[in-house]
Amino acid sequence: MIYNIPFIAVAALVIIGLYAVIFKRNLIKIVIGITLIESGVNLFLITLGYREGSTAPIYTNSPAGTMSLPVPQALTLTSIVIGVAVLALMLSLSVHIYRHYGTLDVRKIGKEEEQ
Amino acid sequence: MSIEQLIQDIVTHSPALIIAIPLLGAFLTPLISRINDKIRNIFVILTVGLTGFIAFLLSYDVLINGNIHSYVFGGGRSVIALPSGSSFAIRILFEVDGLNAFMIIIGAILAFVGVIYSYSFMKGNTGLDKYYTLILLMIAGMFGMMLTGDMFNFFVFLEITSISSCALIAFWTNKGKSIEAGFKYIVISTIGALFVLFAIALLYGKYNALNMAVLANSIDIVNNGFIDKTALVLLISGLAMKAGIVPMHMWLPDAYGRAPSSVTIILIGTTQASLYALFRVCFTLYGSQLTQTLKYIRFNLGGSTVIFDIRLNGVFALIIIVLAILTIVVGVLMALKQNNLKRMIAFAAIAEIGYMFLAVGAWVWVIGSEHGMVALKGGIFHIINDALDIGLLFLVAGAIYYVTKETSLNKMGGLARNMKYTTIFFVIGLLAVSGMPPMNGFASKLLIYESIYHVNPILSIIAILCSILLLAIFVKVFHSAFLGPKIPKFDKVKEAPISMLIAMGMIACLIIFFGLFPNFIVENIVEPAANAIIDNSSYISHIIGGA
Amino acid sequence: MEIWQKLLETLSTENGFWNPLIWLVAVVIAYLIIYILRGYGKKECKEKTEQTKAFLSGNPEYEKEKMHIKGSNIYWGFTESLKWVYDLLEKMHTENVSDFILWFVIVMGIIFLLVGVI
Amino acid sequence: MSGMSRIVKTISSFVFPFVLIYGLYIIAHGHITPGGGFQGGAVVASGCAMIVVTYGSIWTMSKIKEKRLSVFESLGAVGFIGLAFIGLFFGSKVFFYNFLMRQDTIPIFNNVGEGLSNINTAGVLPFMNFAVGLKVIAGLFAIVLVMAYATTKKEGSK
Repeated sequence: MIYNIPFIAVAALVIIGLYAVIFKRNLIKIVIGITLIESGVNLFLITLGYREGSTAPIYTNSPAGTMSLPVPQALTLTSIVIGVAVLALMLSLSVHIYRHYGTLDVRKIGKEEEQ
Repeated sequence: MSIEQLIQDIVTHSPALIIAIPLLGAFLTPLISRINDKIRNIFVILTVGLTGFIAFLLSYDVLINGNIHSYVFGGGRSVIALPSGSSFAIRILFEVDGLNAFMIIIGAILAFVGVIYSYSFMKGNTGLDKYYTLILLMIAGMFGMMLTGDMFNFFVFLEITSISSCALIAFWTNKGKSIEAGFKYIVISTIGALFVLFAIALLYGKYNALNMAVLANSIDIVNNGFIDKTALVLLISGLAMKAGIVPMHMWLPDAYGRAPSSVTIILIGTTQASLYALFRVCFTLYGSQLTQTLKYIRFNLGGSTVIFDIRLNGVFALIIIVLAILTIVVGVLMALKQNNLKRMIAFAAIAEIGYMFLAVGAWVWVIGSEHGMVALKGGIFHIINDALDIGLLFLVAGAIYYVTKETSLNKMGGLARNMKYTTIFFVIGLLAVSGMPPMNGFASKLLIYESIYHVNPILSIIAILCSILLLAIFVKVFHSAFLGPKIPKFDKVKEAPISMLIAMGMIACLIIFFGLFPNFIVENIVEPAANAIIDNSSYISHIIGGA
Repeated sequence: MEIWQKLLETLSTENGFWNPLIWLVAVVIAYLIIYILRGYGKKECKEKTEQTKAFLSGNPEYEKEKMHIKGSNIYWGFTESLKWVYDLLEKMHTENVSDFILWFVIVMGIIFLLVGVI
Repeated sequence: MSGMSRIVKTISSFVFPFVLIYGLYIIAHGHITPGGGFQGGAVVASGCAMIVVTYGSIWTMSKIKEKRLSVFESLGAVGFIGLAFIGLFFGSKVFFYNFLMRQDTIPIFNNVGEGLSNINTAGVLPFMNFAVGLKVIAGLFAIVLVMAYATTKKEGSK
């Protein structure tokens, strides 16, 4: 049971993130929702590599015994790096949107008529 | 070293070079633009041209000679056989079979034309070194999506492409709507990609492999039903959103419509790379499971038991055909109402994606039979036709915007008097996109109509009607933008600059070439791709092989 | 020579075929027939006379600038008669990023029901 | 942002070199311990972000231009891909080939000696880590700096 808790956390993170993206009207909250989904997926990846009682996969000076799988950790790291880029991009776009429209409400942005 | 040897070497290393050269070029661009702007533009064009040339060499070797290429990064073998007898795929590898080779042709054409077009189109904008860096990154990401044979690597390239294309969509930051479109695009593509990553993680946790061939070999939808099906659903919906299937298409008119035209034409390539990934997932990853029975449903009818055998391909075909018909109808109907030229073309692009999807759905429905093959050929042929037609129309829209600074159809008129070449290109694009003979659109649409007639005649009728509506839509554009009396505001309007004309002319020539020699194209380019979709065993055995 | 033969092959669909060359020949023949038919026309018709002027029930002709139909007015009848469809579609296209994701979740749910549960 | 009080400035300028050293340590030992270019770069960039927060973005912008950072970023990326390209010409002639491992021309990069102190055990990997680290430092610092600067300008104009 104790080993299922990370998976429950994954489901909770993804669902909370989706809730935030769908039902919140503030752009910053939407961005927070996306990062929540992302951390959920990252947590899922990292959990996949863990075995009971395993140590960190460092080659030098490690105690004997099982190591957790390093590949998911590398994948998670890559995904985190991408997440940083996406986050920076979304926030800078939010800055631009705020400058242009003076609001962060998704219902109010981009509604002006075209000439 | 002789020339043949050199070409042989280039072809051997081409999967890596195709993404490495644009990447290197992308990061050299800011350094070079400190010297001179003109040198930078020419450098970018040369970089993309070289990449395209290598892509053509590779796809020639794959399509004509029938080789499957694989390239392992860092050397060594990709699959390590463990002492226990199982094999373990460890390295990142690229694998190129007919379908990939077909897609990189599209990518190469669109990228090259887009870069040539931006030479004049983006002149006068600030921050052009970043623009060209992002364009090259986007091209590298697009090629990476099309070439990779590793699921996680695919996710990385998907994200590279979406980040750089999002920044390019929002490139005109003085316009609120384009920033908004960029924000929508990044939200959509990030969430889609995250669900794709979730599916990849599921598959990795189950099968301990990220390699597509190894995964395709081990996926078993009957015994490991729940995880495989969940992963399949996540992959399909995530990638379908990126490919712009109705009802997840709403980002597409915004993104296509607000981006600079030179970006839009490469965006078409990235959208089709997502479509390619969808095909790869459905027909290579799950290819051997397509005819598996999901469930038997028993009915008691008057004493005798009727057993319904629900197979995966039936469910697939149902989903795909319903989504495709929705895509075509909604795309066409919405396009008819738009008054913004680029948004209108974007909706037409959605409708065109529906045609490909429809043809593939028809193939899945009748998997294995003769007219299924015709459907698949039509669908795949339509991918390249759509890229060219819609691309040409976007370029024309961009040219109109460049000379008039107008996007609304209500304010245009009489442009044919001053823009003769652009008008000719528009007419070619109009005929091609609405499937009029002798353009390329007709050949592929004929194949699609005839093959889906076997699935259901009504589908055929809907497809033809929507094609007629497409013609009507672009006749409307032709009438209100090009025909009519001279508008005094546009008295001094000149023809578009030469580099834009060259870009449009290249695509127009290709359209006419594809239209005049359809069988040549179908036999040499389309059929290997179709065979790659039908037969996934050669893709798998090339990696796993005898090991 | 061989390459030309390859280029000009006919694309055979299952029940039909498509060859642009034959189409070109057909177009040329059609133009010939039209030209011949044109020869039977009335000889009295002259260009740039009263005969070719537009006849609007006797009303005077508008200026050229005013005669140009704007883009949004074309196919007015079509959109008007399909108003209920367009109302639905307009309701669907809210241009709101949250709704895009909502659609995504809905479609994912439907596909999951179709593939996963059945 | 116009900078914080004198106490904060003093303490952050005192801590900054340690953050820098720690980040560079992580980059340099990326191939034998957990960490690497991105992690170390992120540490260094967070140190730089601390400077931006304490001294204010306008002051930092006057010291280092964002354009120069983008040049460094490009250099890092070019170095990474360039190292991958060099692999095409040595050994088994594959892209990303580790051409400094197990060869005789430059023997100090061979797999000689093991342990945390010897950083020459992974051939080309430390160089790639340095390149990635340079890119990440420049990139993340530029992101933080430009964002801080952009938000300042907005407040100033109102």
